[in-house]
Amino acid sequence: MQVAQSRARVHATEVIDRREPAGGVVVIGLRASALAAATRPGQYVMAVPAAGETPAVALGIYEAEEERVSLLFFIAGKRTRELAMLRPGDALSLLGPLGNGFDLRASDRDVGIVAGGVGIASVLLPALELLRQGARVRLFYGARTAALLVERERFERAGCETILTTDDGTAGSRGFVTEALANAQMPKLLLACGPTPMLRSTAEIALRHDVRAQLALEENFACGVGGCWGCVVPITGASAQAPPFPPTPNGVVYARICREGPVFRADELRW
Amino acid sequence: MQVAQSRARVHATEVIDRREPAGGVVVIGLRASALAAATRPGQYVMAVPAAGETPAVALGIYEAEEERVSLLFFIAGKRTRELAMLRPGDALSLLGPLGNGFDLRASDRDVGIVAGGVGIASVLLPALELLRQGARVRLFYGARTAALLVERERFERAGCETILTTDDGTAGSRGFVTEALANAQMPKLLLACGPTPMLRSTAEIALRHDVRAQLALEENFACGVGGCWGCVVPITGASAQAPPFPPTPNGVVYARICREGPVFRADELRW
Amino acid sequence: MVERGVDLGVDIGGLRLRYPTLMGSGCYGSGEEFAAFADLSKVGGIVLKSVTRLPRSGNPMPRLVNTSAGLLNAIGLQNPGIDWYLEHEVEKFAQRPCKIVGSVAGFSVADYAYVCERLAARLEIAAIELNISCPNVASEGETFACDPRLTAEVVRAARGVTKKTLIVKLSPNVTDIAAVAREAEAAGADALAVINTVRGMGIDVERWRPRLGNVAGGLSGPAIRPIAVLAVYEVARAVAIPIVGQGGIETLSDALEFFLAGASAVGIGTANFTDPRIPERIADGLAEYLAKRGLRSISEIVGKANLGFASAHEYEGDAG
Amino acid sequence: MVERGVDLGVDIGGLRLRYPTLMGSGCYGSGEEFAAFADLSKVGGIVLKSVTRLPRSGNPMPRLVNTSAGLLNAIGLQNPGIDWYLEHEVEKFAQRPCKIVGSVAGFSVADYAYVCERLAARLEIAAIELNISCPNVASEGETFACDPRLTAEVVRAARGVTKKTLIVKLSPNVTDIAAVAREAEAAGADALAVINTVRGMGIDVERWRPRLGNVAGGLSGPAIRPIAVLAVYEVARAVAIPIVGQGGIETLSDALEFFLAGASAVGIGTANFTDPRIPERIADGLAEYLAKRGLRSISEIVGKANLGFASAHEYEGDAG
Ligand SMILES: Cc1cc2nc3c(=O)[nH]c(=O)nc-3n(C[C@H](O)[C@H](O)[C@H](O)COP(=O)(O)OP(=O)(O)OC[C@H]3O[C@@H](n4cnc5c(N)ncnc54)[C@H](O)[C@@H]3O)c2cc1C
Ligand SMILES: Cc1cc2nc3c(=O)[nH]c(=O)nc-3n(C[C@H](O)[C@H](O)[C@H](O)COP(=O)(O)OP(=O)(O)OC[C@H]3O[C@@H](n4cnc5c(N)ncnc54)[C@H](O)[C@@H]3O)c2cc1C
Ligand SMILES: Cc1cc2nc3c(=O)[nH]c(=O)nc-3n(C[C@H](O)[C@H](O)[C@H](O)COP(=O)(O)O)c2cc1C
Ligand SMILES: Cc1cc2nc3c(=O)[nH]c(=O)nc-3n(C[C@H](O)[C@H](O)[C@H](O)COP(=O)(O)O)c2cc1C
Ligand code: FES
Ligand code: FES
Repeated sequence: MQVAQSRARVHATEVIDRREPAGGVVVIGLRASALAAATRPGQYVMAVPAAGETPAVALGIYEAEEERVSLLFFIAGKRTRELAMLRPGDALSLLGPLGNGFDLRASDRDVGIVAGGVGIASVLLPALELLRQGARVRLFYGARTAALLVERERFERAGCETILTTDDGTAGSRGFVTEALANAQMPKLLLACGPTPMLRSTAEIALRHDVRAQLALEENFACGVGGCWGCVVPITGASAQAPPFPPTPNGVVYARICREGPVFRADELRW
Repeated sequence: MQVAQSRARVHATEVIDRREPAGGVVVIGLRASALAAATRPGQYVMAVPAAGETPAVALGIYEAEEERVSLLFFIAGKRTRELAMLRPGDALSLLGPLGNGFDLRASDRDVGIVAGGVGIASVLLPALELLRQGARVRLFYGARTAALLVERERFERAGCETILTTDDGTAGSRGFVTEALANAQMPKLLLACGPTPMLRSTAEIALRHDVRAQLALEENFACGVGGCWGCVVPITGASAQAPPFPPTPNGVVYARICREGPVFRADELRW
Repeated sequence: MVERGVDLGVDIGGLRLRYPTLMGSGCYGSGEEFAAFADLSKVGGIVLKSVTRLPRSGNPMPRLVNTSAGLLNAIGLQNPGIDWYLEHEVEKFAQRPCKIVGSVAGFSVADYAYVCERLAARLEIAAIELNISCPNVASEGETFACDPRLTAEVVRAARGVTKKTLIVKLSPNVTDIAAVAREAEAAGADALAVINTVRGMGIDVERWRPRLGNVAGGLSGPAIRPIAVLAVYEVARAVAIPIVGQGGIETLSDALEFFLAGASAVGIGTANFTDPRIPERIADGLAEYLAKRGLRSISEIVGKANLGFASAHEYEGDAG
Repeated sequence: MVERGVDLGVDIGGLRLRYPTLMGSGCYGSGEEFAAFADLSKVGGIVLKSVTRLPRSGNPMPRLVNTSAGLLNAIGLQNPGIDWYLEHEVEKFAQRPCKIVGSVAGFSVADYAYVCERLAARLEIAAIELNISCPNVASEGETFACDPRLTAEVVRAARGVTKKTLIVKLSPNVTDIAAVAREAEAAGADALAVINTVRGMGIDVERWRPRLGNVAGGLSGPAIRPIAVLAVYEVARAVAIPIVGQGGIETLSDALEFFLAGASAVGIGTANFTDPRIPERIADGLAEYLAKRGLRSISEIVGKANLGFASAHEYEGDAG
């Protein structure tokens, strides 16, 4: 999780494909070879709105291969609604790749990935990387309802084992994805991306089982590049990710999720 | 110009056709039979934006026949840009028909219509009505450049004589449309719609030649229905269109363009 | 009005409304203008355009400018004056299917008292709103609403001439709106309207001229909503009388922000220019919102976000 | 910088900028964060995040809320304190291809003077901006910027400890910003930054809670532009020192409104979150705008919309 952002820049991309895996969920493919080449698993981009009057939107990089990068997003408000209107041929400016991604090592042989809702967008690249290294990868994937378990086949085709949950029981087991995780044989490493309660509970399970865990946090960003200090989370001042700041008397520093993160070690968070 | 607005209401319409007679100019046809039936020449509608956060847009009623009403507009800013994105099948709410239109009589046998730019949108219906009554109708039509003289064939096909001008001389004579009017044999009645300088100069010519003139004024509206007093023009307190107000010591009253107008008699304006 | 088991009625300092919505002064004419597009039986009341002692032609055009998510206006209180108004206008209000609130503006304390007394005497008028955002001719033109002392004076004078519900409309263009609110309450206001427009200006960059005939104007619409919500929140903590919250309300969610901040009713102005059906939609939405949560009246949500500020030395917030 | 025969350089009370743009304090980190996305050699300068005497962790999360055409923030001045800042941060600023302006915040007059003196002593810092939108601990927490007297005191103290250009950043959350501006000028300010954010609040209507951890915050972005333009216009009529106009500038046309209202330079904050290329685009646009009109410098447009108000008793405008 400690990589410099030197390769980030503005990319002028073009939409080359678009699909809606479920109602309100959009995947757009972009011609962006330089971005694809620079991207590491767990990084994100800031997508520049066409119309102005709103900040850019943070989106995980879903796929990055050769000349193509894709973004997967849920239509949540004004800005994602605008992005959803893009069609092949349209231009889109992206800042990125941003943030420090997951810290993946060849020694990670048994990995669990926990994804909730739109968190799925940030975990395909680490899954592919781990599979390439020959690791066993289990995807614990939860959503509100079956239709929103988008892209599960994509992960299965790539070689992930999937453990599914839905809030309403329409697919997989009924309940929270972290319940499924708690009932499973523990992996040696956990990666997680999703809503904060899911991340907290993943962190708790990891700490209880003394398993390493890396969490990709989500917040409402403004700048997305570390300039505004609007997206912080307390971490131990001893963390290698601590920003250049004197820690408070109780040893804590507020780190920027966009800059020092978005991926943090569960045992270093003080939230 | 003295008709009550009793037939105005909210119309839920559907886009049935759309074309762009020139770059930045859009005509959308709408299924709106009740509106078509209620419309008189020179009236307008307030088009309700889909996205909120902006007032509705005032647009002249371009065509109104059987079940179809059409609007012709120039993309000028945020709201017209939004309207330009409408496609067949989309819904659009309209308030109307609003305002008091032109006062046309069977005795009007020789009529000049002066239109500048988007003013063309409000003069097709009066032209058709006058032609139906057997009048000679000359259209004095000016625009910045030839491409923006949209819909002239529509008027010619209907039986209007057209006298064209462009600022750059790319079609018709070079110069202002009111110069062409000044050089022509005077009609017995003038109707005009377009930018304020064009209207002022039309009024001047009419007064000089003692010709009756009815001007459709344009302003930035907010409510469009007479509720905010944001769109006024001074007229003589003696006008039948004077709002229910005591005139000022110099005999003037501010009338609402949206409500008492948008069509006023040139000799009653005190602007 | 009871809908879906929910009573949407509210009492604003003695003024009983069947729906918790008032159409903002100056935005809704006398109601007649909107009657064809909106169901007036589904709004609580209409605040009429402000009326003054003498007729006023208002400001030079242009009077309206669109801004980002907002509207600048400088109408300048165009109105026929109280005499003409009483003679020709007021009788029409008897037919409206909702409450009618008169709005009074003036340039001296005597003005306010005079117009207030004459207007309040009419049966058609259910309550009086004092629009105190006018400059006081007697004090170098300082605006009434911007000085707690002037506010108190004008409210006392109006209080002296009518027993009808007196709503005082506050301006956000002050350092401490809560201080002005306290003065208005102490001087006898029955309720407060929070907020009037925020002062602003637009410039035509081609012609190097102010875009409004009057140079400066008042900003309304969604742009000012966060300013208005905070003003309601702060005033609600300062006074005990009910508040009519307004400023940029366009959706159910917008209206809810105001109730939760401490408003007992909401004012809807500029949104009527976007779509006159908005007030009715908000009323329906409120009934549904309350019913879904098993709540039976508006009062159950009023002020419920009122947790107080986080820190003792509340940071002004405006400097991150 | 001379482009297309036009000199875009300006002098802000002794601070010479090659471009008339300053990146707003708190919005641009230390510049390094944006270096990969924006050409820093095409901005006039960067105003650093405000720094205080002691380190501050800032406000609880959430610190950011999007609103209609605006952004609410309540960062709470997170900063490492002046000691750490001088030791670890300031030396990096030497490498920036534009001017670096330090921003000082505090909770007492002594705080301001202390931080100002130490910061201004550093060569890397070209000028000092005083962020006076903090509550004064010594006077029941009243905000410095909201009281002309407190403003004067803090400016005098800062003036006493440095000869570098002193920019005083005014708050719009006051009844009379021109009065505060006059005091700041009299107390020795070289320039004024107009405006800081407007106080506002958002409420989560599902959870019945303020959306910001700090309850209230500062509103920025296009929503506040008309408020800021008027503030610049009024301050320009009240003082002779130059003004850095800011609040919602996102396009060339927005920036021009501020110059025409009386600003000699513009601040760009929130727009950088929309697209970091905006400052460069505005600079290019300015050169083209001036060249097209045969103008050779920014000074030829400054204050040119400054016609004064239309009427003697200027109607406050906020009540149509
Ligand atoms: C590092 C990172 C990576 C991300 N990656 C992805 C991704 O890959 N895909 C993806 O879909 N998303 C992703 N997100 C989230 C995404 O950035 C946000 O969903 C996006 O900002 C939504 O923008 P919007 O303008 O469309 O919605 P907004 O208007 O910002 O609304 C967002 C949420 O706020 C709520 N809200 C708005 N107004 C109110 C109110 N008045 N009261 C209460 N709640 C309100 C809305 O209901 C909605 O749930 C990521 C975020 C981060 C930080
Ligand atoms: C009765 C009536 C009938 C009408 N009929 C028609 C019709 O049939 N067809 C038609 O096309 N139009 C018509 N109009 C005009 C139409 O209503 C306006 O063009 C429309 O309001 C534009 O809305 P907008 O949001 O797209 O543009 P806006 O954003 O409102 O912009 C409109 C104009 O303002 C200018 N402007 C915006 N910001 C600034 C600034 N900062 N400085 C200087 N100038 C600025 C823009 O350049 C533009 O020219 C009619 C108007 C009236 C009153
Ligand atoms: C065009 C217009 C005219 C207004 N006229 C008045 C007025 O005469 N008296 C008054 O008290 N408020 C007046 N207002 C203020 C509104 O009543 C309301 O308080 C303000 O616009 C904020 O609410 P909104 O954002 O819902 O419009 C006017 C507002 C607008 C937009
Ligand atoms: C996230 C954020 C943080 C800010 N922090 C500071 C600050 O520390 N000091 C300061 O003087 N102003 C601060 N401001 C105010 C800006 O510098 C600027 O004056 C204001 O946002 C208006 O301009 P804008 O609309 O271009 O952003 C901050 C603004 C934002 C949005
Ligand atoms: S969003 Fe600005 S620092 Fe993270
Ligand atoms: S636009 Fe409101 S009265 Fe005409």
